[in-house]
Amino acid sequence: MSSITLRDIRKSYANGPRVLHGVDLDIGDGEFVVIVGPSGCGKSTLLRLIAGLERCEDGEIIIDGRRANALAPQDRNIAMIFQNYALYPHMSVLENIAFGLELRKVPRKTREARAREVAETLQLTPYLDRKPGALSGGQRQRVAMGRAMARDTSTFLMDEPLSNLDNALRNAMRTEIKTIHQQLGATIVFVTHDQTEALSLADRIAVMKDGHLQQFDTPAAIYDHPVNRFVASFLGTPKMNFVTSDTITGWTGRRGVELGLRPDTLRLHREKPGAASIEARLTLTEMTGSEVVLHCQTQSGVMSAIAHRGQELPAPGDRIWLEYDAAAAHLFDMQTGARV
Amino acid sequence: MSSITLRDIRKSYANGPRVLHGVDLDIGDGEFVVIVGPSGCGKSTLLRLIAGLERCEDGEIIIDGRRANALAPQDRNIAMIFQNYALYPHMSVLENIAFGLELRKVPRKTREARAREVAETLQLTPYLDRKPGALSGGQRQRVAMGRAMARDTSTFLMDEPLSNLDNALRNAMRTEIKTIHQQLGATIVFVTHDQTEALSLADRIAVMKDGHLQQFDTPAAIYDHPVNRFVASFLGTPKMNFVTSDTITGWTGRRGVELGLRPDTLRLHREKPGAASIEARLTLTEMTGSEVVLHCQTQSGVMSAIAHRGQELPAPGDRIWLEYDAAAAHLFDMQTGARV
Amino acid sequence: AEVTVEFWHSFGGSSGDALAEIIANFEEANPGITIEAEHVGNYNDIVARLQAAIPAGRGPDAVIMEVTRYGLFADRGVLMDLTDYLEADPLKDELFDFAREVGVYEGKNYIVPFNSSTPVTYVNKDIFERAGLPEDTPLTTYDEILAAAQKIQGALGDEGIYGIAAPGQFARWGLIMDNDSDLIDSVSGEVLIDAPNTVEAYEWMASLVHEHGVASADNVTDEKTGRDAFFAGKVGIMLNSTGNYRQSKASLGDDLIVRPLPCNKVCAAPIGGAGIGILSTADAEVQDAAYEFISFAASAESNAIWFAGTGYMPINRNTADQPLAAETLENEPGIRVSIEQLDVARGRPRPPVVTWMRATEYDMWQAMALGQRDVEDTLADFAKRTRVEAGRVGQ
Amino acid sequence: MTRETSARALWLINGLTLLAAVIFLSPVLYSIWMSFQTSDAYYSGGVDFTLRNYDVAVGQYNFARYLLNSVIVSGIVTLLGISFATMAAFAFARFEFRGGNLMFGAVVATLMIPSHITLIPNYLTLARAGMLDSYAGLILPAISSGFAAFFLRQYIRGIPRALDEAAYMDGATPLKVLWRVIVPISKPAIFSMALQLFIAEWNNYIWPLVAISESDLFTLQIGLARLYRVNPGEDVIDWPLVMAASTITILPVLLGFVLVERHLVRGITMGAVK
Amino acid sequence: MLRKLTPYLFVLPLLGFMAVFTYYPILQSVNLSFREWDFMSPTKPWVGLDNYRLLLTTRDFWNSLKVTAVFALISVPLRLALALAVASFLIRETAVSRISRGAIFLPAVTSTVSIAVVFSWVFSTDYGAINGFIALLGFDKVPWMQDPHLALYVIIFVNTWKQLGYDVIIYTAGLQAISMEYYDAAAVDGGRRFHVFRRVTFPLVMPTTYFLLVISVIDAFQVFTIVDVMTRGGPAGATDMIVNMLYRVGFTLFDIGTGSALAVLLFIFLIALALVKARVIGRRVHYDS
Ligand SMILES: Nc1ncnc2c1ncn2[C@@H]1O[C@H](COP(=O)(O)OP(=O)(O)OP(=O)(O)O)[C@@H](O)[C@H]1O
Ligand SMILES: Nc1ncnc2c1ncn2[C@@H]1O[C@H](COP(=O)(O)OP(=O)(O)OP(=O)(O)O)[C@@H](O)[C@H]1O
Ligand SMILES: [Mg+2]
Ligand SMILES: [Mg+2]
Repeated sequence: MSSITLRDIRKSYANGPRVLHGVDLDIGDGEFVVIVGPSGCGKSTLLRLIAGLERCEDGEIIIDGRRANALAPQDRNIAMIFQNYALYPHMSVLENIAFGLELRKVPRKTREARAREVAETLQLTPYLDRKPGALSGGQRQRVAMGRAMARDTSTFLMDEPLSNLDNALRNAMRTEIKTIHQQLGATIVFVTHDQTEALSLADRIAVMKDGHLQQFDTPAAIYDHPVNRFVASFLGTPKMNFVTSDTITGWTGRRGVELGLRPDTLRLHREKPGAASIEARLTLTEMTGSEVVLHCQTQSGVMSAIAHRGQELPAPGDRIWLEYDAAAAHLFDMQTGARV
Repeated sequence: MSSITLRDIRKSYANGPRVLHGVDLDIGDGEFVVIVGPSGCGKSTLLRLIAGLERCEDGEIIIDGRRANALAPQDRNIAMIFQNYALYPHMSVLENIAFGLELRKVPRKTREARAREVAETLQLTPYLDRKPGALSGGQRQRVAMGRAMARDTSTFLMDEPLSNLDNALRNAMRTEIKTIHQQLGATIVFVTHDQTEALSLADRIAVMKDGHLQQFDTPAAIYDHPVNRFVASFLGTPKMNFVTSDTITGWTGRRGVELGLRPDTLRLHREKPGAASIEARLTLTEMTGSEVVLHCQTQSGVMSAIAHRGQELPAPGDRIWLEYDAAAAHLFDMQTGARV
Repeated sequence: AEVTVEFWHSFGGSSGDALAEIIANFEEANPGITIEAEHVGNYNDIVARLQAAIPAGRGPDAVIMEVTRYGLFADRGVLMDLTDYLEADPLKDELFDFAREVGVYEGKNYIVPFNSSTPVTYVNKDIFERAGLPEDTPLTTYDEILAAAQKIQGALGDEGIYGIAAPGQFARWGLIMDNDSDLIDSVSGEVLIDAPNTVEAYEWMASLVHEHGVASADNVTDEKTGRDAFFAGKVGIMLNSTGNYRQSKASLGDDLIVRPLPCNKVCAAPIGGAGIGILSTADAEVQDAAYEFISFAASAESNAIWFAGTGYMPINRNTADQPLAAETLENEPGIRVSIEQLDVARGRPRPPVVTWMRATEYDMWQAMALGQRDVEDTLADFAKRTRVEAGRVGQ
Repeated sequence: MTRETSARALWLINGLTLLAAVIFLSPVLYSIWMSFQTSDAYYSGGVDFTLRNYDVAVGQYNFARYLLNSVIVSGIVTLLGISFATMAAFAFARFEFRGGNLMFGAVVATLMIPSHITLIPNYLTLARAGMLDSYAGLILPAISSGFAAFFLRQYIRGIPRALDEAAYMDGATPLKVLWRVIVPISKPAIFSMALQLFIAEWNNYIWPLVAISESDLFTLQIGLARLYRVNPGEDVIDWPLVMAASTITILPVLLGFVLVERHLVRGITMGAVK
Repeated sequence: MLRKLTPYLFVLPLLGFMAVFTYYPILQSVNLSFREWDFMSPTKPWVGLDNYRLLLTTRDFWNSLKVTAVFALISVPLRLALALAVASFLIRETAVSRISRGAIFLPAVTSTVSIAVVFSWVFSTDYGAINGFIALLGFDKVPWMQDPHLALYVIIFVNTWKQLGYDVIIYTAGLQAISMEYYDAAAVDGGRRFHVFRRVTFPLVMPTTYFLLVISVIDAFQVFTIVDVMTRGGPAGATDMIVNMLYRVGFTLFDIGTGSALAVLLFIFLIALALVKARVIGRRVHYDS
């Protein structure tokens, strides 16, 4: 049983400006919540507040229904995985994993048995006697995970645990975390600034910017109905294209708005099509496997589109038309950026 | 003018096993070559050999038509960007960028002007007076780039320059590097273990494994005609699925081979289709934006497929069929892994 | 011709000033000679400097050497024999007997005394009065001294006042001589450390500290503390060098009384201080000049300046006639005591082993005075080792 | 770690800490206090303030000159010592060369040598070279510090090699790499070693005693020792004067420390930027 | 080829000076240790191992070896433990911490002679500040420097007091270099203060400890001035450190041969110690993060 509720959390560091400006968050038991946002937006701070490593000057932190503002980290029974793992370099993998239990005075036998068990599920058994220095990045990551899992808790905070891994490992670990979440039924708060990670892992995503919570919803909802331009642009690769309605010749819809067009919704034409479209000049193509990303210059700025490799592709410099579906476009207020 | 030719390069470190086993590589003037391969395969070693930071015990390094084996790094006129940037922590951004010119006795005025110019293109002007310690990862990366660009050279070696960046920055920097390459007409040798990077950047890709060069060809050729199972599996996200021909019911083609099926070529069916297909049980879905990655369990092991979000998707646990095009499958020898 | 004499000495402070004055007078009187004087440090520092300098041939031309420790240097031919100079010098007859004797090693003269001192008995009159002791309480025998010390201790011990300061090495030697013995026989060179009278003397001295508790153990491990305590009015009796007279006077004023050393069995006192020797490596011309200076420094005029300016004793019979010295004697009755004592003063033995013996004696004394080792055993052992060592360095 | 301590407790802790510091320092403070007493007051236990001791130390004993000498000698020893040590440390840390390990071992071995062993041979050497009684004679034997070389080598090994390599790629020679890259990054370590060299030389006693006879070349320690090391049993020590001289020897070093403390503490183990 | 020569050029100044001013004197010492010499005689007769034999049979030698060993065994751990404790306490960069660190550092730069003199008074039995305080509390005076069992501890105390500041500075730097993340991780995992110190701080600051260990052991074998001033090796040899004996034998007794032999033995002993230490501790302290 572990739910976390944040009420109007405000936080500034000593002699610093305010970092969090009243954040509200309701995290249910067993939920996988991912916090995303650009660097410096306050993600780690939020996590550290939940962990008890920082204190907030305002607002309430409620863990399992009890106000936890004054609880020391030791007393919150939360496990945390740090951005750089914070593995103890002088302890073996086994000791690292068992250390949390050692600190809680679990007898040696019991804690080692538990650590071995955890190591087994993480396929770390062959490395139990090694020091972290002798592990690869992915192995270290798993040790960090193991350290959290060994703890007898069902609340996990993870601060960009995958950010130091290469792509392949990152994908593998993602699957692993998801599996663990389902197996343990744990509540997980996961910080990342990688949107692919966020989308693929989260039950709900909290998008932050400059210490403000922008949107807190399911991945699909956030991807399909971003509440503002920032959220829209933050999620999705390649990034959503934004076009001011006024620059589109033949635009008939609402005026004074920005259209958000996801690259994969654009269709490429060598000739001006009948449907609504934007004229562009191809500047660069980027192959990414089965698809090709087209970078184009248009009247409304740089836009990107996606084409399949099967297609016959234009060459850089060619004039093309990008057909879009005005109904599927996201519309944002030019001034406020809010969805209209 | 800068071409680089490697002839039968062999290299071992002191008291270590052989790291490179006779590598041949012909890099033309102005070409963008990306070296990929798993960790420890010798990518960095190869780069360092070209740079002159290591000496090979066998083979020839020819730069601009001249044998360069015995030249000191200072004398090769090559710029290099290091994996961790290797920015001088005690120098400001401006000094870092100008340092190469300073060492070559360029007068202060000239070199600062040049450094400012480079900083401008990299949008580093606001940070010129900062020390690297006060920069974000992406900014550091650009400084490292600037340091190389300021140098009056047209050969650049880059050792995983993007590996420490978050996704968004990585994408941005990718475009930037590509643009620079085109503007300067520079010869670039770029090491990465990220295949997306390799595909989108390279004129030609060199795929390495365990100190052997596997394939050296254009991205399209490598993606579409990998010479072996290793190359095939290394490029493409999600990874290519491999299925042993013998486990496929109704397989009519050549026997004793493995089929390589790229996830995006598989089509999803709720009912067994008429065409060739593999029966599977959906275990996990991962949303990645406009697409969904489906992880399935089949008779031939775990496979992944891609579906669009628009589609109505099965739920985990559902039985599905993955239709494939036998003609488009890559076939590899079961023993040697070579393409057949 | 111009001659420069390089001269190492050990005097700073007011002594240094007096020496400088003598040198200036000398140079004025001898225009061709320059004395390049250098204050090296204490006697030990001079030895360390010499030790490094001699093999390098960089020694000075003249050097101050402590009176018990020049023997080795004489023995090894580092110091030149000054007998002929002295024989030809009227100074010879002006010097007190003790002063002449001090510079003789194995029948030859190696140094000419410059600064001499001898231990005397210092008494704090105020403490005596408060303890109910008359000013002229007899302090001639060991028993009398102990009795006085005990009286003081009994009366004023609660105030942190001690009866007596534990004797320093110089005074110990004097007390042994007063008991009609010595550490090494000055004539025969025989080791007397375990002689019955020596043992008796040590037993008495040690008992002051560990048996009777009339002297502070601090003084045993650090001789300075006894002196500082006396200056501070915390000690009734102190046996110490005349060199402490000025500070004692300054600290205690009229409460200071100076008495001769005790005469337990005989009256005797050791001569301390140092003399100036000439290095045999110096050029003949320089040696001549150096001797000129030595002679000048020991003359009545110079000695008067020295005597008046420092706490050291006159070495020249005519010194007292000098106006400056006469005036000092007039004003400082305490000094007269020590001068009168010179009649019984004599030099101490100075064979090479003395250096070793003196260095080791501290340790032995500590062990005995602090009651850690039996006196007789200690001295027997000490004597044995000294004999061995004498055999080693004597060859 | 208590993450929050009440303001009052903090005051209390700070107060107690400072009190402890004062008690810790009391012997030094007492000696400074004493240096302002007349010697009569000192012996009689009274209080009588005077600046005479400083006057005497500086006037009669030329302590100003000794101070200058000490600063010059310790300064040059530190400068040369740290330079040579840094150069050697760089070579030991970054180059593989024949005999390198052996030489490093030989350097480390010198850490254990008491200075008394080298005294006489060094005196002979310098006498032969005619360098006694000169600044050179004071400086030369003191400038090879095995310890600094050892420590700096360990430190430099912790600096990513990629920084050197980047500089080589930028066209630097080894000397340039050392001077423009390694030295600036090693500043805290170099500072702490320099401080140690400086202190050691500042307190050096036996060598200057032996090597210098020219009183114009005396260092502070020799000057101080001449006040303190008087002939036992014969001369009386003027303690307040000694303490005044001793205070003079402390002050400049203390001043120097205050200036560099930040650098020292800011991380003798500070690494380079990733 | 200049490239090959480079490292040699870099080590040349250091090794050149060492050769002249350190190695050559050591060779000299080794040579002299087989001879008899009083530094004045023109001849230095060869006496073989006599000097060593003499040394090994004197009580003084074994005594000073023992004294030095006891000194090292007590003072080294004491210095390190105290310094670590103080550095941990003053770890934060507040004004009070900085002032206190500065205060603690002051003795390190103060002339050893004046420190020794001041402490001679402080520990004086009858006139000393400490006994004054003890007497005030109504206890008996303690004969600090007269009791052979106490004198060495007094020397250890004074030496520790003098050296502590340097150790604290180095430890402070070492502690500050430990990433806060480890403490955060331990806090979340439920660590109580002491446990975390023992299991996290202490091991992580081990490289610094090792460094200080090397320094303080070297120091312990070279302590001279404090002993020379405060006790001159007494009482009854209780504080007679090896270097004090070396000074006595070589510089006041003029026995250069025996003095050199003593120096050579000390040197061999220290090198052996260093090797053992490197073996035992060296491999345990290096982590790559
Ligand atoms: N200890 C601190 N003292 C002062 N300011 C801090 C401290 N830690 C963080 N900040 C500031 O607070 C803001 C939020 O920091 P935080 O670490 O929460 O960002 P983040 O979202 O985790 O960023 P990143 O993605 O780079 O990790 C930043 O502006 C940062 O500079
Ligand atoms: N200095 C060295 N001494 C000994 N072995 C080394 C050294 N540098 C690298 N190696 C070894 O050489 C092999 C190739 O290393 P290299 O750094 O070239 O790999 P890489 O392909 O760049 O790997 P990564 O992607 O992890 O950077 C590895 O097995 C490595 O352990
Ligand atoms: Mg963060
Ligand atoms: Mg690499």
